[in-house]
Amino acid sequence: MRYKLLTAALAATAALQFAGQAAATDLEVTHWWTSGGEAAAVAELAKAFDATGNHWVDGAIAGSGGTARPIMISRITGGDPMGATQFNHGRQAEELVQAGLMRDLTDVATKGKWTDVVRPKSLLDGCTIDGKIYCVPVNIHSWQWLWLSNEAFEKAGVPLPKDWNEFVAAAPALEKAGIIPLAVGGQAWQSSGAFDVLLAAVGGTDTFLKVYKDKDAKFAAGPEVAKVFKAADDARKMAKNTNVQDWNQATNLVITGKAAGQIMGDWAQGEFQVAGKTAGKDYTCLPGLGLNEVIATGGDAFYFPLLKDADKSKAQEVLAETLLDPKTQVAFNLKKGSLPVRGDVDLNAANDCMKKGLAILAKGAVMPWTDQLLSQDTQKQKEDLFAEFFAKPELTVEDAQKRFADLIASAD
Amino acid sequence: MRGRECTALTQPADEMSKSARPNLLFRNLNAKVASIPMILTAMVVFVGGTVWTVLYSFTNSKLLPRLNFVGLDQYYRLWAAPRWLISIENLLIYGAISLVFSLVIGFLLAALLDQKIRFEDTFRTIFLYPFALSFIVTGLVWQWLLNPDFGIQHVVRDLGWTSFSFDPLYNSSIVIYGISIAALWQGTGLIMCLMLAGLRGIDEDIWKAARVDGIPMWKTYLFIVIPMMRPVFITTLVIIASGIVKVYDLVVAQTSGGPGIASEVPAKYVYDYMFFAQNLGQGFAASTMMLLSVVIVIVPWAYLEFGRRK
Amino acid sequence: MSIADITAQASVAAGARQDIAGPYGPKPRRVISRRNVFLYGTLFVMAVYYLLPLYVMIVTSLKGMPEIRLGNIFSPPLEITFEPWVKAWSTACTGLNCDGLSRGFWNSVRITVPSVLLSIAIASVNGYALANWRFKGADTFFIILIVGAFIPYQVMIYPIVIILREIGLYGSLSGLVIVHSIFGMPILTLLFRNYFASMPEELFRAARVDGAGFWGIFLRIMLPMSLPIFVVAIILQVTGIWNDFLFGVVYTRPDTYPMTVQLNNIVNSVQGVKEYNVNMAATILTGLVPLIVYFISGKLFVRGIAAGAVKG
Amino acid sequence: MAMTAANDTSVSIQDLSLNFGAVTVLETLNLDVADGEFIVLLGPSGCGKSTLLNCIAGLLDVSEGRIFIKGKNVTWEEPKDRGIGMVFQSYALYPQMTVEKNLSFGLRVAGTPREEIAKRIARAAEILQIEPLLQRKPAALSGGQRQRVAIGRALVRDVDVFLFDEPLSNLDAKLRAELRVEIKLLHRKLQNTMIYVTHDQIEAMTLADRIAVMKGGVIQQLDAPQTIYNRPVNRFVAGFLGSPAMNFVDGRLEDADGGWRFAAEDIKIPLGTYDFAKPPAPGAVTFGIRPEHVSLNSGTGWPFSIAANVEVVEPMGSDTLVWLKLAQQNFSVRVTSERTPKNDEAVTLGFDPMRASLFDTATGTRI
Repeated sequence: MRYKLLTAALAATAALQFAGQAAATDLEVTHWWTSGGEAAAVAELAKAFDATGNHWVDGAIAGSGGTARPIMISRITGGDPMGATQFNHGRQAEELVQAGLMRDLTDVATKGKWTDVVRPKSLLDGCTIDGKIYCVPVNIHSWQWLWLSNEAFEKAGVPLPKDWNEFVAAAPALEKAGIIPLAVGGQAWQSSGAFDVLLAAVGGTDTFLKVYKDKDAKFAAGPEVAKVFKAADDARKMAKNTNVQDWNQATNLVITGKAAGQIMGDWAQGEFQVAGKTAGKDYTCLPGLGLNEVIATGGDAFYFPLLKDADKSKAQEVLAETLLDPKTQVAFNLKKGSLPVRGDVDLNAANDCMKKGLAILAKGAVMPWTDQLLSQDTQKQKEDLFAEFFAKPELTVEDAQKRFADLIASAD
Repeated sequence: MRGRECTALTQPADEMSKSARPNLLFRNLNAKVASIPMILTAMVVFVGGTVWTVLYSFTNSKLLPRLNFVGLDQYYRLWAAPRWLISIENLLIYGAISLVFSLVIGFLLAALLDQKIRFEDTFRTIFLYPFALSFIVTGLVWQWLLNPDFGIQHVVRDLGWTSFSFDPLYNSSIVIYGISIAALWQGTGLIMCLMLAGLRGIDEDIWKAARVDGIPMWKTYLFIVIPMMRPVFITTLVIIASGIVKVYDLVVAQTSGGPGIASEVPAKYVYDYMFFAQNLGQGFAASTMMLLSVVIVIVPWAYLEFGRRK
Repeated sequence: MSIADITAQASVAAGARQDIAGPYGPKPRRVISRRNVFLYGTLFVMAVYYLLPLYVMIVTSLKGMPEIRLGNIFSPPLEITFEPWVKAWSTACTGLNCDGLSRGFWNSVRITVPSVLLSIAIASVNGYALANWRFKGADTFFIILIVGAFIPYQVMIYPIVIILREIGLYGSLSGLVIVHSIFGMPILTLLFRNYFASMPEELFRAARVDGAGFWGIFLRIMLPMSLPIFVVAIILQVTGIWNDFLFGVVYTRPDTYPMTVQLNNIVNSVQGVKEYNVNMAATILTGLVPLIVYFISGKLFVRGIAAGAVKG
Repeated sequence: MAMTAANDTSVSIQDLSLNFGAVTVLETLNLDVADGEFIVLLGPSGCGKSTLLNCIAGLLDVSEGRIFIKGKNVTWEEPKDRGIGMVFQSYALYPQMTVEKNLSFGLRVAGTPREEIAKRIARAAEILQIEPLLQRKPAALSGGQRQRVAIGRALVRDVDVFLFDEPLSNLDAKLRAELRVEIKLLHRKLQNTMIYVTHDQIEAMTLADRIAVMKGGVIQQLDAPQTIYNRPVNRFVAGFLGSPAMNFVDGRLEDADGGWRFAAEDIKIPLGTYDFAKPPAPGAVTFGIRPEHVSLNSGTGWPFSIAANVEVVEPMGSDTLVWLKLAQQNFSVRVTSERTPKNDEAVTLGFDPMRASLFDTATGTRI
């Protein structure tokens, strides 16, 4: 049968790289890293894992975490688990762990002294449930960045803004030059994320925590947050001409100078890199929108479903170790544009923006992010609200804030 | 007259016949054995799955189903959610458009093709081919055609009409109509086929009689031919209506529910809350509402249509 | 009117025949009549609406990216390139897998063939049992099935995950085949039931007097007469299953993902700019199998639909 | 024919009932068919005659009662095990099989040896003169040929009882007459029991040993054709048989000085020669007489005189039908004489009351 020949051929190609290593265990790894920068980064992980004599079977699911997670969860609960899977560490896999479907990695962690090497420490907290460690954090992703196109501002004849407020002020000039001031993709998580960033940057860390950690609905209805909604209102006005869906299409608008800026996480950096752009020269990044320079310790982590196969379980351990290996960390994070989870690695190759991030991290200006603080359910409701808010000018700031406060009141 | 339906009504006549009479359960045994897949599907999947769904809609199950009852909480939340209300409204609009236009366009095309025209095969193939394409593909193509930056709007503006505006997928107030454009493109071909088959089944003499009586063609269609095509319309309605309730891929491929939440539909709400939001209870509550409306509309009709004894 | 009147009129008509102006012989046919202009005009306009997307897909798939960025979507390619097709088929990437749609194609074949066969086998037997061998409760099951046709698939994903897990078929090809058979059952059963019900009842009775049983009648009498409806069923199922995305992605694993999932992956794996030409080529490639099935069997399809849907 | 004892009945139906839900199709029906007898079930559509035949064949399951064929209780047997052959109105030939395969299908299903099948087909083909058609498909046959094949299919089964379900209804008049004769000859040759359903009274009259006239799921009368024709047990049977139908005149039965007479308006008919089925009593009755039993202007030999005006004259070829009004009711007379009356001509009617039938107007039963 032709299909068999084909798979055989594929397997052979794959095997060429690691010729001579027998008894390789195949481990299927699912993730949703499919954009250019992401795919290049995940290739580093696969290369490192394959070098240990095992074989990384790539199970990429395109779309976004929203598309991929249901499939991963179905497979784990359906009794056909993969070898390892990406989740955003935090509360996404909480129940899977509680249901005993995920593997306890405490032994591996103790052996590898994860508590010592992982930095900041709070990262491991996201992986810890009832004192046991269930996941391997691989990077730190922070949402709080404003990416600016130098070219766009040149064209519009306005100086490059230093923070969000200057950026808002520059919007009319940008629009006059036919440039979209702010690119926000149509997918709901992008508008929701942009608001969270504004909450942390315009409102400040305390405001952010009061709303999302303490879930103080009264505060969420108050004047502090109203200020943030005012900023979000500016943002939606600046973004109204964006006709793209995907985040990286929005990033591409900034790369090509069609849009002036984008509020997006540090993963956007990968796209600039793939496009051959240089930080500082072609584009500028403002952590915390230039208002509140902190790094949120969100990020990606790998979880390992409980498997019966002894060989595969062994391979899981190998993968867990590999993921935290300093060399892997450097290679992966350089490509991904994110920050490594251990402080003892050499990142000389990092670019301008990454270095800014590392500096903030070194200062210890960190805060938890929504993935750790809110349930997916609340996140989804939040997404619905802000997707509507950004797309529907008729939804007033006051109504939106009221609905937001209600949402916080029932959040978990 | 279909006779075997009286099997179940038979009763043992007396001792003599009783001895010769096989057990009721084993009568038509082969038919029953052959129907096991259908019975299992109906009972385990459709009925079982539905009961299970309804049961868990009264719980606060999150990522995994748990029997932690919270009464009607999920339903209160559901009917308070703006997104759900928009979804329902969109489904009604989309349903009305699909139903009316599918039937009208499908019937018109079939009537045109039935005029003994030349190239009938060619035209029929042209109208039918989109049905071979998935909603994902359909959605992608139309999303592209309707994109104001390089689709139809862009092309028309390049031709000189710079004020021309046609961006149904990017305009909250008309997005659901924009989605219907693609739905009709994909689905009317099949409806046309069904209608054409129905028209071909009409006795030629009807046309002769109408012509002799001097009845105009449109009146003949409206008052004579269409009433005669009742069975076709029923099959067609089942196909269209089941497609409407299930609409999902098309929306995802074209707008992902956007702009904002302007083009959300109930099936997407169910999916999103069950899997993205990891709130099974909420997803099941929405499912239950969908199932309930389907049952309320369909069961009495299906019973009349398929269950009556002739 | 008396016979005499009619005769009189006839003779008048006969007289008129000699007039030069009077109608005589075959009625003249004008090719460009108002009716024809309307008829073909409408058909032509509709055909443009239906063909436009296909045209755009093909034209775009043959252009290079620079041309797409500059030109308008309706203009024919200045320079025809097949590179997007090659890329879509064999080198487009999802994550680390850069083998395009080719892998998904064979998976789709492996999913579609058994699913189509099994679902049609089950549904045809159902339809036959319902039309000819009604037993107590059969109607109830059928009504449940019809209602089942209206249940959105999303609602049933979770219960089916559980059912498949319990019978140990989750993630396997057989599991997916069963899922397709289940969801194909309502409409197919309806079609087969209508078809068999429209066959002469006496034929079935004659076969029973001849001593043929449930399977004998089905296999030897009914099946040989059912080609049209089988064609319809095959077309519907091939399209439905080949185009399925949801079940393919939820109930299988990456190494058996069907072509539509690969298509979604390619289209949604945006690497910087969307490569519209590759997306369009991939789209056409994915739709090719059902399209070919349609083009080959178009005529039989209408005939079969007539047999399965018209009588009820 | 006298009622036969149970041991030489071919088909015996006892207390048979059939309900579809709340609808009763057959009601406590009894019927004994003698060995070799030709029974015709006659009635209007919806009377239950085909249903009864299907119950005998085992194609319908009965609600109550029993069916014996050749002394064996077959109430719950499969059709194939009942020893019956059946011929259908639509022929029900399997379209995808040749004539030969059609004939042999039942035998092949039963696993009959090949030589035996060949022998039986040869015999049936010879009897029915369809040898040249054996390799054709049904679509290539004419209606008459198809029906022959359908009969052949019953023939090869070598059974005791033949069931015919309106076998000639789909044929044109000429073919119908031809095949009718052939079926009669076939019956004489085979001497099988035949149960034949039809709504055509000519078929019933010509073929049957006995006719069972049915209405509303009940056998109204079971008798030899002549008896049914001449002494119908009720008004329904009287009206159903005969073409044109029997004339009916509503009126009263009167006791006139020791003799009974029928009176309607100014018409008075003494019933001296009438053979009462039960003791007469005064009351509302319907008088019936067949058109061919009435003569026109036949002199004064009758103890009564009825005058009427001709309304319409219908020449039928061999004879002529004359329509007039009697006591404001349509009345027809069949005239065979050379001289036929003209429209509006005044005529007198005469007949022998012995030929008439009297029915209770309320119940319809024969008096």
